[in-house]
Amino acid sequence: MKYAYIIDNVQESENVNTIAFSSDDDIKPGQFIMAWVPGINEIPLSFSSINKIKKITVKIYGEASEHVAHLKRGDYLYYSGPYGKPFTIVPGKKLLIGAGTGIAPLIPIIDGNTYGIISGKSKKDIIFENHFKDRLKIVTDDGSCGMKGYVTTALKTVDLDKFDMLYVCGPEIMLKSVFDYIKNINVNAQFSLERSMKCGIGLCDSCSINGYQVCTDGPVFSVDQLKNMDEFGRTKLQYSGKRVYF
Amino acid sequence: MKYAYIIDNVQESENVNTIAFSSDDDIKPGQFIMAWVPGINEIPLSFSSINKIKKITVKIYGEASEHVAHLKRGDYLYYSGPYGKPFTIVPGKKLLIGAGTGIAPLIPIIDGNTYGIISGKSKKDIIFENHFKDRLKIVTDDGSCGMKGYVTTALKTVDLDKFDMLYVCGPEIMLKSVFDYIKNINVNAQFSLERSMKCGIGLCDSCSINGYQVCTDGPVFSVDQLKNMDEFGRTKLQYSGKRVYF
Amino acid sequence: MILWILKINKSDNMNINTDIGIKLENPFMLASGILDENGYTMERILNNGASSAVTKSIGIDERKGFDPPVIYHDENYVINAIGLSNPGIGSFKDEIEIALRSGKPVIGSIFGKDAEEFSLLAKKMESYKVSAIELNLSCPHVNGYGLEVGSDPDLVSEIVSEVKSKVSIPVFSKLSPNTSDIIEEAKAADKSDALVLINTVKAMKIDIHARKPVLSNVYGGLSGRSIKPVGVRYVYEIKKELNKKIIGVGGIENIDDAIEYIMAGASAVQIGSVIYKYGINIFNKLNNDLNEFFIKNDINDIKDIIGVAIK
Amino acid sequence: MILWILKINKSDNMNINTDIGIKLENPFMLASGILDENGYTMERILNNGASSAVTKSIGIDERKGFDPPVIYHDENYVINAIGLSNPGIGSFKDEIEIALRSGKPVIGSIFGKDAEEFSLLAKKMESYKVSAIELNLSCPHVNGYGLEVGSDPDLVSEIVSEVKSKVSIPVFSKLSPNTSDIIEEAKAADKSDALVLINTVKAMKIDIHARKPVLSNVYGGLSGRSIKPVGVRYVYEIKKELNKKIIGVGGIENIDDAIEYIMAGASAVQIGSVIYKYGINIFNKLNNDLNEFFIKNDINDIKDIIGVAIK
Ligand SMILES: Cc1cc2nc3c(=O)[nH]c(=O)nc-3n(C[C@H](O)[C@H](O)[C@H](O)COP(=O)(O)OP(=O)(O)OC[C@H]3O[C@@H](n4cnc5c(N)ncnc54)[C@H](O)[C@@H]3O)c2cc1C
Ligand SMILES: Cc1cc2nc3c(=O)[nH]c(=O)nc-3n(C[C@H](O)[C@H](O)[C@H](O)COP(=O)(O)OP(=O)(O)OC[C@H]3O[C@@H](n4cnc5c(N)ncnc54)[C@H](O)[C@@H]3O)c2cc1C
Ligand SMILES: Cc1cc2nc3c(=O)[nH]c(=O)nc-3n(C[C@H](O)[C@H](O)[C@H](O)COP(=O)(O)O)c2cc1C
Ligand SMILES: Cc1cc2nc3c(=O)[nH]c(=O)nc-3n(C[C@H](O)[C@H](O)[C@H](O)COP(=O)(O)O)c2cc1C
Ligand code: FES
Ligand code: FES
Repeated sequence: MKYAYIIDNVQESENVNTIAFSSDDDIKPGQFIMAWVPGINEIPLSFSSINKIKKITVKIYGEASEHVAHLKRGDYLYYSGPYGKPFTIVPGKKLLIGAGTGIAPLIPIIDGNTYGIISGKSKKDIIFENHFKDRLKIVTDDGSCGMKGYVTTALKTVDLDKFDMLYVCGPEIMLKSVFDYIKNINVNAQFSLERSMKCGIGLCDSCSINGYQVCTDGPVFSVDQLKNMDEFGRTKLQYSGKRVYF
Repeated sequence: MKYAYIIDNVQESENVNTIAFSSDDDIKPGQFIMAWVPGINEIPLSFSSINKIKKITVKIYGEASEHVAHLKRGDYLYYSGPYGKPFTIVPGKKLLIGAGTGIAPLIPIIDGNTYGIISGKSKKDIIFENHFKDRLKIVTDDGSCGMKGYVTTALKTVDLDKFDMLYVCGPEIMLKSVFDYIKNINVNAQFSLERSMKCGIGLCDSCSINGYQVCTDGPVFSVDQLKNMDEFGRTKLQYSGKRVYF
Repeated sequence: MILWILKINKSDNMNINTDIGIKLENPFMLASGILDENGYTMERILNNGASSAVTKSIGIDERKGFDPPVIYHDENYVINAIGLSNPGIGSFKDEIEIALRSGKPVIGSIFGKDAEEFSLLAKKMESYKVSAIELNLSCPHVNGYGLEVGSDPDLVSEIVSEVKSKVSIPVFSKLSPNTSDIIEEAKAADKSDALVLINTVKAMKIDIHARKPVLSNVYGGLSGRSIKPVGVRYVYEIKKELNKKIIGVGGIENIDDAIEYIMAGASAVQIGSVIYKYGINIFNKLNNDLNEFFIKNDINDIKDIIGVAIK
Repeated sequence: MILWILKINKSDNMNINTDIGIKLENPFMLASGILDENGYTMERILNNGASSAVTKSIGIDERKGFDPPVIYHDENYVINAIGLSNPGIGSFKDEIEIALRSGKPVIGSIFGKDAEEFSLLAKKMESYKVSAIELNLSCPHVNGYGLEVGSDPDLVSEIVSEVKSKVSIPVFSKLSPNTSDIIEEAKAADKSDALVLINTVKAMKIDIHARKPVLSNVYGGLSGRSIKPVGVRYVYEIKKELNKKIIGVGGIENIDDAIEYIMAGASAVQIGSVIYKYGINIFNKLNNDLNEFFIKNDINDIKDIIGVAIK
């Protein structure tokens, strides 16, 4: 188990914090760690910054994420990893599409030629909008920020032909809607999937989708890979291993 | 366990053979292997040649050495190692002093500036004399070859001052006689010791002398090291670990 | 040139099929509990070199298992305490159906607290069309503190007899090394068609910076490279003493490890933890390396080396 | 600058002494059977950082032990089947005398077939001035096929009682992990002043090219890095259940391993196999690294971390 000394904690929104620590791990965008909260749980988390100073942006869902989100300067983060196959970074024009905190792991991809779409339920879910200057569209369910509508509402306003690669991250339902929107368009895209994970090293079968392990074969998959996965956007696994439908 | 394909076997004398095999092991003069004879025993053996083609010269004492001495082309030698601290090779004038097969592990030291003394009970114990051209003295107990007498008889005829290093190998009694002869002379020497060995890796305590393990701290010791070892030439250990006197 | 043709022919005549009560096209099976809770995953592994898959151990009811961390690993070993998580026998039919699309045999691993539960599970598995049953006897013993079902010879023998009488497919017993007398345990399981050796060794990991056990369950089972010498020993000893059919498992990382188990007496081997190092591609690699080993060492038939080291 | 002075002072006040019934100046002891059959070797190791040495297990009579190979090793483990070779209690007085010149405690390890033999050996050892007795309960059980003395709780309790009644120095019981119920074994040894956990795990190595077991005895005991998770588990479990004084042993290679054992409940640790990797210098290194660990982690006294991971 590795451990890192927390040097900073910034609140991004009501229930989202970014913790910072320094580590020599070589992280590529899209990779993740298994963060261990002793006595509570162990959860997968990806990086919103991958320089010498690493950052993780955490949304509070339950006990473990709450604990990590509240780590303060001087506390330790225990973890193993990094794990998973990273995004393939292409030269050229890139569009980052993130739902809520899903934008966080896409931030390290940003260069001089990146555009963004951030979607969310409402204004309070939108974070990291300042990383994009004016190259950004925001869309919220309730219209409290940016356009009103879903991620596809925003996609319709964009000329996807002009992009060399789309990078998409968010809940599987949102990924699926983007996937369905683009699958018949000639545009390249990579999707980062989220499934429940118990091990992170490809042994426990709890994160599997059509025989692939999201923790080791993913979390990043290409359009072509997803085309062959009929479980994508349709089923997920319980902690028991039982398959249930969305 | 490593294994090597035997490519040659040459009989050196009545009960001494040299087997040859090729291996990528990096061997330094004085190092040894533990040769495993399945079903019989495992014994320490050193190298009479350390090039890409390795050679081991074996004298038959019992079952294991007999088996190794009779390995023929196509057979396999099983072994682990190399083990032990090698001789330190100095530039300058060197004198090799070997008793019987004790000369074998000294052969790899030979360069353009090496002289030799080989001792033995009688003519049939003298091997490798042709490696020294005329820079060699032979001494036998019965005078059947070279001088008549012991190794010290030969030493007396040599001007030891002229040598930068003496390399000595043979039974401990012989080593001790050389050691006693030179300990008050200002001459540098290294001795290769032989003790019963069960492991070769410094765990079993069966090869110990004054707290040092011949297999890992040796087999090569300097005059200064031996000066502090009152067991040298005096005691040895049985396979049970019991200390007995020579 | 002629030599080269001979080699090719030889490779064609080489026999790496093996028989453990069911026929396997190669000796490399997927071990229970590793990537075999999900039909798609099993199907994929069976399509990539494994000759058969043993399912995750399935019980009567759905179980969530322990909270993570359930697995700790370093470069030499894995320690797991999954807590027998499984979807329950009721919903496992679908998974087996998916796995069977590969055309290869699936072996149903089951765990229970008594002979009755084991029998019920075995019958269900048989009805799902598995080729054999593997009894996981390392589950907790209801009456014995900290003990496993497998360390109670009477219970083992009762479970095996019961299950054998209820199903017509072969039954394997998987034994645990956490016992003082594995020979006795093996004898108790004598009615099994084959013995599977070994399950994990009791172990744990403490993180010295957090000053806490890493696994939420504290204790777990050790697998991977570290346990190979223990597994080989049990295979050898039981093959020698009882001459039963044996499936070897524990710490196999490469072809040399597999051959060591086979020479100790295993007719087939199961591959588990090493997948965290090399992914599922390990199965294709083992097949290639086995062929190469046979050619290099002039072996024609795996039967010729099963148990060859026993003296 | 002031900080630096504080650190220095702190290191002076740091307490790495420990108490296992006898006082040790540091927690690092030499384990039985590794470089401790010979007085000179023990003396040298005691002069180089070990706080005490446990002798090779000594029996009534001189024993040659098994023929080599008696030890196999790779980078992760050692397997040994020395065969209880030892010079016999009669000639061991000299060795202990030499070892005691170091001024440090020597602990006499003994093995026998029954309580009578153990008592006789213990009394002799006491007369040789050892500071404590360590009972090696992993020797073969005369009445049980393949079993060890330690797997018979009645015999263990008889041996411990007898020995305790015959000597006035502390008595340690060294337990074997090759048992189904180590708690029961530990309870049987309850009269001991401390428990030593663990001895080696049954294992073997086959050479696939020679197609033969490597050790002349076929079976041996596994030690080194591979068994650490097993040892830690036993220390933790027994400390938690019985709260006895424990000496941890098994696979300790560096300070993190030693701390893991201590946090699991060990008051001292023994170092064995790792010597094949780092030589006897490992003891000085462990002492330095322990000091460094204490400073870095703000620990003043080893007592503060013994068993701290137990929950
Ligand atoms: C590869 C990967 C990378 C991830 N990276 C990040 C990251 O960078 N930042 C981050 O905040 N999260 C990330 N997640 C999600 C994160 O792991 C979960 O939010 C976390 O496991 C929740 O754990 P918990 O114990 O706090 O909540 P739990 O106790 O597990 O859950 C509490 C409740 O929230 C629900 N819930 C939990 N997680 C989610 C979720 N992700 N979406 C919707 N509902 C949920 C549960 O169903 C439950 O009802 C990632 C997940 C994966 C697989
Ligand atoms: C570091 C080291 C390097 C060695 N290198 C070589 C080498 O290159 N070539 C070589 O021939 N030998 C070498 N030896 C000696 C060799 O290991 C022994 O000869 C061998 O162990 C004998 O084994 P065996 O089973 O054949 O005989 P055993 O059955 O052990 O012995 C048979 C009889 O011979 C006696 N005996 C055994 N060995 C010796 C000996 N060395 N001197 C005198 N009497 C002995 C025994 O006491 C016994 O009476 C070396 C020894 C050491 C420690
Ligand atoms: C994560 C994990 C889960 C396991 N689950 C089971 C199980 O459900 N049933 C079972 O019989 N064995 C289970 N095992 C044990 C393995 O099948 C195998 O016996 C053991 O891991 C040794 O083999 P290996 O070293 O190749 O992994 C599990 C092992 C691991 C690592
Ligand atoms: C070569 C060797 C010989 C051993 N001999 C004994 C012995 O005589 N008595 C004993 O109690 N333990 C003996 N042991 C076991 C060790 O004392 C120790 O319990 C075990 O090796 C685990 O520790 P380690 O991993 O640090 O070596 C021996 C171990 C080895 C490797
Ligand atoms: S999280 Fe265990 S296989 Fe992916
Ligand atoms: S041969 Fe075992 S310590 Fe030297």
